[in-house]
Amino acid sequence: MKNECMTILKHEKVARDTHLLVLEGNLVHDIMDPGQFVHIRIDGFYLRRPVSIADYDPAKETMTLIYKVMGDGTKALTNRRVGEQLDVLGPGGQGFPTSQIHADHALIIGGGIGVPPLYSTAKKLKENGVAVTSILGFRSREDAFLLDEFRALGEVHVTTEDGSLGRSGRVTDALPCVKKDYQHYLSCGPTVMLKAVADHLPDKEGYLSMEERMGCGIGACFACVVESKDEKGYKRICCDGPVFKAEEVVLS
Amino acid sequence: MKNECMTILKHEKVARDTHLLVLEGNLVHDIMDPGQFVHIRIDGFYLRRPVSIADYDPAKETMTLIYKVMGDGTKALTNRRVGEQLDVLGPGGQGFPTSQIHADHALIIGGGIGVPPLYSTAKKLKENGVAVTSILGFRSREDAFLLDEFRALGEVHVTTEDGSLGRSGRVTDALPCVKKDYQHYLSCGPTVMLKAVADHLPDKEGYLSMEERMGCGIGACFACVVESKDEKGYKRICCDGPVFKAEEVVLS
Amino acid sequence: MNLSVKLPGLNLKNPVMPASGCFAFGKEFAQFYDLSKLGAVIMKAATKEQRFGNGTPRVAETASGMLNAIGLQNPGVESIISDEIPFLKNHHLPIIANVAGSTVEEYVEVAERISSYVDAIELNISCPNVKEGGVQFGTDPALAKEVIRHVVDVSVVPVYVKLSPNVTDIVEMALAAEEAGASGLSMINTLTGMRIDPKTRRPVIANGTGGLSGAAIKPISIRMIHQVYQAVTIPIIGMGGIETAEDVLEYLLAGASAVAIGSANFKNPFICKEVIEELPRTLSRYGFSSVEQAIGGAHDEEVETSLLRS
Amino acid sequence: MNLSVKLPGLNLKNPVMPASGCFAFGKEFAQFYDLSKLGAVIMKAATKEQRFGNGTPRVAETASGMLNAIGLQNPGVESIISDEIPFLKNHHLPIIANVAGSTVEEYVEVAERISSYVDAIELNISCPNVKEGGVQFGTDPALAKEVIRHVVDVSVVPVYVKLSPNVTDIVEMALAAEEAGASGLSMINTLTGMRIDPKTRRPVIANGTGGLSGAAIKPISIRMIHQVYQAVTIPIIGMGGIETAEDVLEYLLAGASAVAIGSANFKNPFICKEVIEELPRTLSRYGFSSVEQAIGGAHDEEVETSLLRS
Ligand SMILES: Cc1cc2nc3c(=O)[nH]c(=O)nc-3n(C[C@H](O)[C@H](O)[C@H](O)COP(=O)(O)OP(=O)(O)OC[C@H]3O[C@@H](n4cnc5c(N)ncnc54)[C@H](O)[C@@H]3O)c2cc1C
Ligand SMILES: Cc1cc2nc3c(=O)[nH]c(=O)nc-3n(C[C@H](O)[C@H](O)[C@H](O)COP(=O)(O)OP(=O)(O)OC[C@H]3O[C@@H](n4cnc5c(N)ncnc54)[C@H](O)[C@@H]3O)c2cc1C
Ligand SMILES: Cc1cc2nc3c(=O)[nH]c(=O)nc-3n(C[C@H](O)[C@H](O)[C@H](O)COP(=O)(O)O)c2cc1C
Ligand SMILES: Cc1cc2nc3c(=O)[nH]c(=O)nc-3n(C[C@H](O)[C@H](O)[C@H](O)COP(=O)(O)O)c2cc1C
Ligand code: FES
Ligand code: FES
Repeated sequence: MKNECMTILKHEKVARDTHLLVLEGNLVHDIMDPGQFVHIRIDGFYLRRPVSIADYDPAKETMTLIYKVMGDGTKALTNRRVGEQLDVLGPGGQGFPTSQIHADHALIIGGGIGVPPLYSTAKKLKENGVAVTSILGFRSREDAFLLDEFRALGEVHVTTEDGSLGRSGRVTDALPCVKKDYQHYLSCGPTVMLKAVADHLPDKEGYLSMEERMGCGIGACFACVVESKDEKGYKRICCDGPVFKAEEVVLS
Repeated sequence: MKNECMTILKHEKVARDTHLLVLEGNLVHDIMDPGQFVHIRIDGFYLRRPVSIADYDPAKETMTLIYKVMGDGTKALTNRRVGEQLDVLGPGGQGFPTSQIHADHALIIGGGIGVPPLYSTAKKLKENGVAVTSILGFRSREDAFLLDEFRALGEVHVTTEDGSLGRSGRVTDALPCVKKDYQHYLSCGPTVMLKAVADHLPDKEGYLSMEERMGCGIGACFACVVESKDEKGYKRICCDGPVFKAEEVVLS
Repeated sequence: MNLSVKLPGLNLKNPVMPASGCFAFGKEFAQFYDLSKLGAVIMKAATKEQRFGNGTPRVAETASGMLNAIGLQNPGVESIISDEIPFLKNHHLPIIANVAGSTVEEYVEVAERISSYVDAIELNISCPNVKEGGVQFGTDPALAKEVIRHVVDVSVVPVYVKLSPNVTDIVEMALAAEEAGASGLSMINTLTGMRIDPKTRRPVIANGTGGLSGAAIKPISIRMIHQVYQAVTIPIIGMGGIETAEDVLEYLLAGASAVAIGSANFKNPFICKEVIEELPRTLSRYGFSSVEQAIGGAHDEEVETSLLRS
Repeated sequence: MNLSVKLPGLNLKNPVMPASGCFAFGKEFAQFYDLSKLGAVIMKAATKEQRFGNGTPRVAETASGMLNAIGLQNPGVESIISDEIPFLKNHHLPIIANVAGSTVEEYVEVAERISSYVDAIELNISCPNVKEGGVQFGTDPALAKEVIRHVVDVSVVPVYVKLSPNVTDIVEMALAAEEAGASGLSMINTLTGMRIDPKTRRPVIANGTGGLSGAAIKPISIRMIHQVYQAVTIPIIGMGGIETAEDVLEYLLAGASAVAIGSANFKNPFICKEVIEELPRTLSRYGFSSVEQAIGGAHDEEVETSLLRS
């Protein structure tokens, strides 16, 4: 893990309140798996903000983040301009173990701002010869992003809560539409969604990327724990996760 | 008094740790006298910073400030760029009553960062037909500024503590050099200097511009008081001052 | 949107007022906006005689806050009655007198003198910046009760007791105030703090210690109000670090019925007016249709919120 | 520049160490820099058995600070001795064990078990985030004395008592600790605070309240250390909001003999190392030629400073 001032190469709006940020720096070489995250320092805010790595290119030393304005910190982040430096700590945690997924087909299930880390995940899977089908859920049409990018990788089912795009409903409502035979699913989104997904797919091998409020982001403060089913009894999302096997953690 | 976001037209270094800032805005029309000040908000700092108005031009709606980097707030201010906006409250307080000084000659005595407000003061006096002689004291040659500007207005005696420019010593050491007959002096600088000046010139009519840590800067918090010799017993520097008649206040 | 709140002695058209000591007697702020926009005004502390306060410097900056040790400088109760209150009366808004003293007798005399000119008294038993009186009344429940009882006896208007946060058990102090007859509480005064200047190797503030205010202390005030709301039945005027309408809502939810804005007036002289104007939008954004509805909201058993993240 | 400080049980090559709970047992930070640069290390709290701590969220952001309610999650004293201390021992730096418990017995058992593996004990009678034990020992001088006496009796290394700032009279607590046999004090733990989320209308932190740390609390800590330094003869390890070498100097001047850096490690994982590297320059800029020389400097009668403004 590194702490680096990375250069902003691109910063643009891609959906309602949703911004894409391309950063350049050495830290990109340390990325092991899609689904890892970076911890961003924003001037005037005491704690760093965790944001998943949506895509990365070690050759160009760039990585892409997609974030949604949720509060004052992400709002302040939107004011940072191309050419400026951003204080980034990372890459953190364990991502989706794409190289260990040996299968014909895998299902991607992303909800809202949980979609970004699944993009590089889907790309890696496809590179490794695993076909991907994706279910992407958003609140509304204006919140949707990365659709074309996912479509370029395989079949995509979109759901929106208000029905303004794709199927009306939640990601789990689209599960019956997936006719492909898949043994693995990889999911990221709000905890309620992850729980619904895991409950719907008890027989599949699932990987879930979780969220929790963080202090350190490196495993030292025990802010980000989730109950686990192993002897230890807990996992730290920032370093043991954010990606866990579905059966490892207790979702509540 | 106004609270206005003024535009930075110019921002440059004029001496060691000393920066000149030209701001544009409506607030300039409210300036009554040289020696008034503005209260500047700097992002990330809880209290505003008081800075004297060094020069102003209502026709162009501009004013000039000259400030020295003393701590974190003024240091952060140096990062603000031309074209950006600055949150300014002012003009505050009572300046030098130049229009009430009816004399042939007046003496200006400025120490360090106390020099700036005396510049527009000297200009006004000259405009009103009062000749000015100035004593300007600095720590060292590298700290000196506005010398040519003052020389354009009249005789100038420079002192430096280390003797690297002008006479070695303090402003009071240069008093014997002033051969002109003056009845008024106008002074700004650290309180110890103001006291020394007032003690040296008991028979002259003096105006002193004082400094104190401020809360509100508008007269409401009583942070900036100085003992006074009137019945009330105190003056608020931010609104009753910063300029006082030498005999009004108790310097300690 | 109904912003009004009815408290003992105070019919507030909105719940926002400037905090004592941060607004003097209103004149300086009247040049920025019409004071009648305010829910009420709390005046600078009044003592029996004129006080000159502490030496300077009296303020220091801290991270997201400030220290002050003004030392209750004020022109004395008679001068406040004759020279300051008439100006405020012109603005037709409830006036709260902040009453301070060094002895029980002084508190009583000031309260007795001023109470008929104002709508409520804020009894300041919590000023950390004076040598005598002030904070010892605010940290000892027995002493607090004594002074409150006497002041309540002589006052013709309701008495709000301003609590000090510099205590182990804020609930104990609140209960003491309630038992002694307070009509309401005002929470919180400043926390005692200090900054040392490495250049001079001395405290920045001439008095040594000063009172910490500003955004830095908001979590402490919210915690104390949340605790006290559960223990007392009298209303609370909340304060400490309020800078936005969201902050006001946080105070209402914690259990405050109205709020006061202090140090933030120094950052932005329009702050009270701006927060009042913004408040209706903020309340409705979070699903409230009046101020009353939000008061104590964090204590309700059932909460319906449809605000899910996706 | 001589940065070394000698304290009971602790020969510090410099006065800077990470604070308990903000550095776990060092492993995570060892990837960023060589831990042997540190003056010492204070480990996360140890209890008798493993503890899982509070529900999540456990942290919340505040103005210039944060709240936490981890709830003393730790693997238990035996696991700390076998799995964590050996790693730290490799770095040849003084190790301080933070000892917590719910009862006097638990404190005593943990201290007895761990004391022979470490250089000093930091007795945590001030954790505001656990239901039992913790802070009531830190707010009642009689209870504090009892637990301290017992722990001092069983410990083979000096005991530093970590004081809670959530008290009316910090000097009284410090004197109680000194009388009970403490070799030093550690000041301060967090201030109890709360944030309420207007979306959920509930406290942000699952536990309700949390401990406030960070730059926001520095003025309170400086004030308390300044007071306590005048009252006790045992040394003080100061903490609360330290982010720069100037902050360290402010603590030394107030009366701390060494300092700990907590939450700032989360902002900047290199903070301890950077502050240590910067410290000599800062000390000499303000006219000091060693750390020892600065300790308590704000209390010296005569100060010579040639730093005048011009
Ligand atoms: C591992 C991980 C990966 C994430 N990846 C992304 C991503 O790719 N894109 C994206 O838009 N968001 C992502 N998030 C969520 C993102 O961190 C929060 O939306 C963001 O921190 C909110 O900050 P704020 O200042 O706008 O909100 P505020 O509410 O003002 O933040 C206050 C505090 O709460 C924390 N916080 C608030 N919401 C969350 C949350 N959902 N999860 C964790 N901490 C939170 C903030 O970090 C901050 O400390 C991720 C979270 C985690 C834990
Ligand atoms: C009426 C008036 C006019 C002034 N005019 C000028 C000017 O024209 N040019 C100039 O360079 N300086 C001027 N000063 C001084 C200037 O305000 C301080 O140097 C500045 O506030 C220091 O801020 P800082 O953040 O760099 O220092 P810090 O020490 O970090 O400031 C901490 C706090 O102390 C206050 N403070 C520190 N020093 C002073 C001081 N000498 N006077 C008042 N408050 C202080 C700051 O405002 C702030 O609140 C003036 C001061 C006053 C009162
Ligand atoms: C400069 C200043 C002066 C104050 N004077 C008084 C006072 O006279 N009486 C009083 O009860 N509180 C006084 N206070 C405390 C405030 O009324 C308020 O309780 C405290 O500042 C917390 O609110 P804030 O964080 O919004 O400033 C003063 C505060 C400041 C900053
Ligand atoms: C996440 C977190 C966990 C903490 N855990 C402990 C602990 O286990 N034991 C303890 O004595 N103090 C604990 N503290 C308090 C710190 O050691 C320190 O006293 C306090 O945070 C003030 O310092 P700071 O402002 O530098 O963080 C913890 C603080 C934080 C922020
Ligand atoms: S955020 Fe500190 S352990 Fe995960
Ligand atoms: S700074 Fe508030 S009265 Fe002068």
